[in-house]
Amino acid sequence: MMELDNLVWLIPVFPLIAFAVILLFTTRKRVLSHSIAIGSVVLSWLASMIVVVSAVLTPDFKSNPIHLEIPWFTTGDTPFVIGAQVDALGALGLFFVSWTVLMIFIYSTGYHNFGQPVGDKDQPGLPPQGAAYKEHGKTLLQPSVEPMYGRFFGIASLFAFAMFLLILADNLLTLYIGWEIMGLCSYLLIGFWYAKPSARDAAVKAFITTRLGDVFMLLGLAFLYARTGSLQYSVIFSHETLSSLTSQGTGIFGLNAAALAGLLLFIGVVGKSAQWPLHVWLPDAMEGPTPVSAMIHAATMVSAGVYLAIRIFPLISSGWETGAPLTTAMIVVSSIGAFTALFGSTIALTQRDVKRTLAYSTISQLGYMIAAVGIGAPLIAAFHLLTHAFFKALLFLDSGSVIHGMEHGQMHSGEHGDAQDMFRMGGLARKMPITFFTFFIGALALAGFPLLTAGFWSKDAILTSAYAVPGRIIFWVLVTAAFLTAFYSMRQITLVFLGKPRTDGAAHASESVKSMTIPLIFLAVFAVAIGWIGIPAAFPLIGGHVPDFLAEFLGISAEGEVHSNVPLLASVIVSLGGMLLGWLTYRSQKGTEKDAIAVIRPVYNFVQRGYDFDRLYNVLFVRPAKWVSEVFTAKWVDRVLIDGILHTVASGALALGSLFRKGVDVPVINGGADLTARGIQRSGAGIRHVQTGQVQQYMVMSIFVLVIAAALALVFIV
Amino acid sequence: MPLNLLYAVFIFNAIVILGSAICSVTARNLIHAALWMVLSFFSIAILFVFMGIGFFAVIQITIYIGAIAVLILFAIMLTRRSMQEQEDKRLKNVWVALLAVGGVLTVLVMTLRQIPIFGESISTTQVDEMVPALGKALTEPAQYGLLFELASVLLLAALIGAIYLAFDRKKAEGEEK
Amino acid sequence: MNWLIDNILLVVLFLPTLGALILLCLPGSKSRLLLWTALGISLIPLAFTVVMLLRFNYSAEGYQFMADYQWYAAIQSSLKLGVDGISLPMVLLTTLLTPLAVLASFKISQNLKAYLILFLLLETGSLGVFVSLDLLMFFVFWEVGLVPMYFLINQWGGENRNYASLKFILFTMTGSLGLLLATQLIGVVSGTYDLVQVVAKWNALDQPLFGIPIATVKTIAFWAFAIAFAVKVPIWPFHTWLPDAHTEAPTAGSMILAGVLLKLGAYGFLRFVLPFFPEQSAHFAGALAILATLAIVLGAFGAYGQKDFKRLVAYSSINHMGMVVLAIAAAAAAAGTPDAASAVNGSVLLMFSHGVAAAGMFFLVGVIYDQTHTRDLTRLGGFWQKTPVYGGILIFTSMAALGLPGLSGFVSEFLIVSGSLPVFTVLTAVAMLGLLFTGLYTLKAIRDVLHGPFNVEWAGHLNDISKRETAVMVPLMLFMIGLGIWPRLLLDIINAAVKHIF
Amino acid sequence: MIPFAWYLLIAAALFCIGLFGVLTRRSAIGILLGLEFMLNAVNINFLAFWRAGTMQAMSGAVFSVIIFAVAAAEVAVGLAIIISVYRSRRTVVVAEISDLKE
Repeated sequence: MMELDNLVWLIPVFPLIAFAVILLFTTRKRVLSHSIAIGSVVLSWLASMIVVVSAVLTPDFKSNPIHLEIPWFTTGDTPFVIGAQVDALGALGLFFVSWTVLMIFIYSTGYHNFGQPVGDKDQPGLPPQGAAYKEHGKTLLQPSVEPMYGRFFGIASLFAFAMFLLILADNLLTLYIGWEIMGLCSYLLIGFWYAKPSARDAAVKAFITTRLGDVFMLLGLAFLYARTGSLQYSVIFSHETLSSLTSQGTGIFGLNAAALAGLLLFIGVVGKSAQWPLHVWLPDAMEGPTPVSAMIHAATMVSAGVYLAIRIFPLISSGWETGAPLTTAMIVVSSIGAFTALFGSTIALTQRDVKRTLAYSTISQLGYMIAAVGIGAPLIAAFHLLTHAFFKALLFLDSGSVIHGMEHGQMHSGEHGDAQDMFRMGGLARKMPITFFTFFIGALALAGFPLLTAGFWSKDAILTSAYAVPGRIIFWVLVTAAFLTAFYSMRQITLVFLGKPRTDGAAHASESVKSMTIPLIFLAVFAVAIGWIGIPAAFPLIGGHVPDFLAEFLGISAEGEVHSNVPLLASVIVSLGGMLLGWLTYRSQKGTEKDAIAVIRPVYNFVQRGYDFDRLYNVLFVRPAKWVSEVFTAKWVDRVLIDGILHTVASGALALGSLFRKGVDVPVINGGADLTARGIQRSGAGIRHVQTGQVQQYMVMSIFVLVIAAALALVFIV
Repeated sequence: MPLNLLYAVFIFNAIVILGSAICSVTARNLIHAALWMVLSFFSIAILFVFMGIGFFAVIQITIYIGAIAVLILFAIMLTRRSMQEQEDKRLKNVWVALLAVGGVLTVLVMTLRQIPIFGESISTTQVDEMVPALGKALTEPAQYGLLFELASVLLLAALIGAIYLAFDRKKAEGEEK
Repeated sequence: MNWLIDNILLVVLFLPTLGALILLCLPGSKSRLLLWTALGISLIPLAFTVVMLLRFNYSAEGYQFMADYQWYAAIQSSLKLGVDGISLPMVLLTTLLTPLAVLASFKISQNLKAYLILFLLLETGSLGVFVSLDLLMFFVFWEVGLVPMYFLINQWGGENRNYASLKFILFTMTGSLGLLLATQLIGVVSGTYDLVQVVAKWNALDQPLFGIPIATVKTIAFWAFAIAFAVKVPIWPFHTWLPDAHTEAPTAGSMILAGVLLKLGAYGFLRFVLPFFPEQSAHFAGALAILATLAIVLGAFGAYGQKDFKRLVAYSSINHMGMVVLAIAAAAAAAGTPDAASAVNGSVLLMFSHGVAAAGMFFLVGVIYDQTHTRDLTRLGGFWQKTPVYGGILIFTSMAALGLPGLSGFVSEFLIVSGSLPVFTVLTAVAMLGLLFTGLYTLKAIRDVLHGPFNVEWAGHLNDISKRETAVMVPLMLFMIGLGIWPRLLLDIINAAVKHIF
Repeated sequence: MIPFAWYLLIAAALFCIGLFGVLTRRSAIGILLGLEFMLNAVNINFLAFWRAGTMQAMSGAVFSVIIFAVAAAEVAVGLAIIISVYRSRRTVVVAEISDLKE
C-alpha cells in the first residue's frame, strides 16, 4: 500500500497549492485561475477515487485502515504525533466530498458568468450588475463576469483543502485545523461580496457563531489532551483509554470524563452544523454566491460537524451498550438533533426565498443526523450524511440555476424584483427543463420519496433506529419533521416550476449554460442511486436480494436488528402524504403575495423570522457584549477606575508639590490679607468641586480597591 | 412561641428591615425616604427584642425614631422647596455603585463565614438584668467612664456647634444686608 | 573566525551600539544614507542569530555561547552572557524586528538621525535583557531599554504624546524600583550576581535575614519582582499605560514595543521569578492566574470596545500577553509535571508568535494611518476594493493574531490551554470567553477597515501597499505560516530548555 | 433560638444598602440617611456579638451606646450644616435671578 499512502497525503495538498498559486500570481487571469483550481480538484478527485476504490476492494479494510504519521512537536518528553488516516468512515467522507467539490467547482465557472463580457459598472466586492449591449438600437443588459473571479477560485480551493484535511486527519487537532480554516473560508466566501453590508454582517455572524462552538471545542480538545496525553483517534478511542476516561468523574453534572469531553466537542458540532441554538448564522449565510451555499451547506462545512459527531460517538456514548437506556450525553445530543429537525422544518415551511428554504431544510436534515448519532446509530447518520450531501448540493446548485435564469429573465424583460422569491416564479419547468428535472429528483430525495430516491433509504434507516429507542418521542418528532419536509419540498417545486409564470422575469427565464447543468445531472444520478448501497437486509420484499453494501463496508452488525414495519409505513405515508398535500395547497397559487398556509398572519410572520431568535440573541448577547466592552471595560474599568486612581494619586502628588512650593517659595509674610482672601476663595471652589459628587466617585473607587484586596486576602491568606 | 412561627416572624421582620431600607435609599422623594427609614429603624428595634435586649429596643426607638428621624424630617421640610428643586429625579452611578456594594457584600459574607461561632444560635430570652451592669460599666472610671465622658463632651460640642452654625450664619446674613 | 564564534553574543549585543556610533558620525541631512546604513547594520545581528540557531546544541543542558567579561569585580558583578532555549527565540525576535522597524520608518522625516540611533540603542537594551546572566547587568539593560522608548514616544509621537510617554515611564519606573531593591537584596545575600550561582545559593537559604523569617523576605522579594514584570507584560490592572503608549508611539516604535518590550516582562517571570522563588510562585500562582485571566478577558473586551484601530490592536496585546502569563502561572503551580512543560512551551512560543503578529498588525495600522491620517474605525470602510493586496495581508495577519490553526498562534494557544486546564480549570474556562472576543474584535477591525461600502472620503487618497511595505510584512508572514505548519522550528529549541528547567 | 448568622447577614445587607445610598444620593440629606443605615448595621453587629458571647464583658453594649450618642451628635451637626448651606445657597440662587433681571 506504499503508493496509496503517498496518494493520501497528496489529496489535500493539490488544492492548497492551487490556493497559493492563484492568490499569489493569477488573481487577474480568469482562465488560468479556474484551470488551476479545477485541475487541482480533479487531481484530488482522482486520488480520492483510487483510495476509495482500493479501500472498498480491500477485504479486511475495517481492521486495516490506511494510516501514516509523523511527530509534529515535543513538549517535555511527550511527542505530539499527527498523521493521515483513511478508515471506512473516512473513505465515505472522501467519496462524497471529492465528488461534490468537483461538481461545485465546475458549476462555479458557469455561475460566475465565465465567457461573458466585463460589466461597465461592476466593481470588486459587489455582485456583477450586467453588461450593456446594443441590439436593434435598444440598450439591453446581459450577464457580466464576476469581477473577483480568480479570488473566488483561490478561496474555494483553500476550502477544499481544509475539508480534505479534516476528512483525512488521524487526530482531533488536525481535524480542528481543517475545521477552523474552513471557518475562515466560509467567512471569506459568505462575505465574498464584502461591499454589501448584509453580506459583511452575515460573514461576521457566521464566523462568530461557529467560533463560539469552536472555543468550547478547543476546551474539549485541551481537556482530552490533558487527560489522555494524545488526540489520535487510535489512542483516544481505544478500549483502555475509553474505559479509563469513563471511570473518571468530573463533578460537572455528574458526567464522566469521556462524556464531558464528548459534550464539549459536541458544542463545536452544534456551531458548525448549525444546530439549535447556534443555528442563526446559516440562513444569513445565503448572502454568499450560490456555489458557496452549496459548498457550505451541503458538501463540506456543515457535514464536517456531523462527521465529527460520528467520530466522537465513542466519547458521547461512553458507558452505553446497545439496547440500554440512553446516557445523559446521548439524551442531550439526540434531543438537540430531534428538536432542530422539527424546528428547522417548520421555519422552512414559511420561507419565500428559494435559498433560505433550502438553508432551513439543511438545518433540519442535519438535526436528523445528529439525532441519529444521539440515539446510538452513528453509521446510519453517516449514511444520511452521504445521501444528503448529494441531494442537498444538487438542490442548492439547482436553486442557483433558477436564480440565474430568473435574473436573466429580469434583465431581458427589464423587470425589477427579488429574483429569489419563489412566489415571483412559477412555470419554470418549461423554460428550464434540465434544472426542473434535476431539482425534482433532488426534492423527491429530500422528501424521501419511497424506494426510488436516496433520501428514502437513509431517512428510513434513521426512523427505524429511532423507533427502537424506548419512549419513541424522538421517533414521533422525526416523523413530524419528515412530513413537513415532504410538504415544503413539494411547495417549492410547485411554486417554482409548475403553474403559470407569475412575473415577467419568470416568463422570460432561460435555461443555464452547460457548465452549470452538467454537474446537476451528475449529482442527480447520485441523489437517486447512492441510496441503493444501503438497503437493509431486513427490508420487506427486496431486502436481502440486494446486498447491503454499506453495512458491510462500515461494519454495522445487521443481526439482532428487527425491521419493524411501523417506521417504514410511517415514512412512506408522511412522504407521500406531505407531498400530495403540498401540491394540492400550492398548485393554484395566484399572485405574488399571498401564501396559502399563512392562516394566522402573526404566527406565520413569527415563524418566518425564525422564531425571532435573531432579535432574542441581539438583546441577550450582542448588546450586553457591546455594553460590557464599550462602556464597562473600555470606559469605566480602564478610564474611570484604574486611570482614575492613577490620576488621583498623581494630582495628590502634584498638590503636595505645589503646597510645598507655596509654603517655602511664597513666604507667608508676603501674603497679607489679599492672599488669605484668595485662599479662602480657592478653598470654597474646592468644596464646591467636592459637592458635585467627586467624593462619591472616589469612594466607589476606594471601595473597589478594598473589595479586591479583601477578596485576594481571603482567598490566598486565610 | 413555637419555633417555626418565631422564624416566620423573624424573617418577616428582616424583610421589612431590608425592604424599607432599600425603599429608603432609592425613594425619589426625600420625605418618603425618611419615612421608610423610620419604618426600618422600628423593625430594627424589634430585632433587638428578638435578641432579648429590650432595653436597646427602647433606646433605638427613642433616639433614632424619636430624635434623629424627627430631626431629619424637620430638616427636610424646612428646606423642602429648594431641596426638591435640587434633588435630581434620578440616582447617579447606580450600576457602578451596585457593583461596588455587591462586592462589599460578597467580601463581608465571605469574612463572616469564617467567624468560629457562625453556626450558633442566640436565645430570645430577655436579659434585662444586664442593664444595671451596663450602667455601672458606663460610669465606673475603671471601665468605660472616660469614654462616656467623651461622648457627653461630643454631644455638648455638637449642640453648641449646631446652634452656632444655624444661628451665626443667619446673623451674618442680616448684617450684610 | 574562532574569536567571532566565542564572542558571538557580545558581538550581537553591541553591534547595534556600534552602529549608533557610526550613525552619529554621518551627516544628518542625507536621510537615504542614514536609513540604509541603519538597515544594513541591524541585519548583521540577525545573521549572527541565525548562525547561533544553526549551531545550537539541542541536547545540552544549561546555557550556550557563554562568555564572561570582567566588569565590576568589587561587587562580584561581571558581564556574563549566554542563551538557552528560552532566550534564543527572544533574541531572534529582537534581531528580526529591529531591521523591519527601520524599514518601516522610511517615511520619518523629522530628526531621522536621532530616531535611528534610538532604535539601535533600544535593540541593545532589549538584547541585553535576554542574554545577560548577571542580575545587575540584567537590571542595567532593563533600564537602558526604557530611555530610548521614552524619547521615541515623546519626540515622534502623536498629539497626546507627553501624557503617554510620562505614563509609560512612570509605570515602568515604579515597577523597577522594587526590582532594584530586590536585586540588591538577592545580590548582597548571595554574595554574587551570577544567575546560575544565585539560583543555588538563594534557594538554599533557610536562616532568618535581618531578624525577619526567610519566608517573609522571599515573599516580599517575590512581589517586588512580580510587580516589576507584571507592569511590563502588562497584566491587569497595570495595563493602562499600554494603549496610550501604543496609540501615541510612531509605527515602528509600536512594532518594537509590542514585539519585544512586552516580552521582557514575561521573560523575567520565566527566567527569574520561577527559578528564584519556586515556593512563593506556586503559592501565589492563583493570584497571578486570576490577574492573567482578567487581562485576557478584559483585554479582549477592551479591544472590542475601541473605535481607534491602533488602540484595538494595543488591547489585543494585553489579551494575548494574558495568555502567556496564565501559562506561566500554571507552570508555577504545577512545576515538574507534563502540564507545566506544555504550558511553558506554549507561553514561549506564544511570546514569539505574538511578537511577530502584533508587530505586523501595528505596521499595517501604520500603513493605513500614513494615507488617511486617521485611525478612527468609523471613518474607514470598504478599503478592500482599492487595496486588494493590503486587504489580503491584513486578513492573513489578523488571522495569525487570532490564533487560526495553521498559523503561528494556534499551536501555542493549544499548548497553553491544555497545560493550564488541569491546573486552573475554572480560570482557563473563563479565559475562553476572552478567546471568543478575540474573534469578535479581530473581525470588527477587518469589517470596519476592509468591508462594507467604500467611504468616498478617501477616494483618490488611497494606494495599495507599496513594495517597501510589503517587504516589511513578508518575513513576518513567513514566520507566521512557517511556525503554524511546522512548530518544531522553534519548539525543539524551546523544549530543549524547558525539559531541563521545568 | 435564632441562628446567629441571620443577624450578621441582616447587618451586612443593611450596611450595603446604606453604602449604596451614600454612593448614589445626590443630596447631602440623602447621603446622611444612608449613613444612618450603616451606623445601625454596625450597631446590630455589636449587639449580636455581645449577646452571642457570655455577656460578661460589657464592651459591645457600651460601644453600641456610644454609637447612639455619636449618631445623634452627627445628625445634629450635619443637619445644622446642611440648613446653613441651604440658606446661603438660596440667597445665591436669588442673587442670580436678580442678576438676570438687570
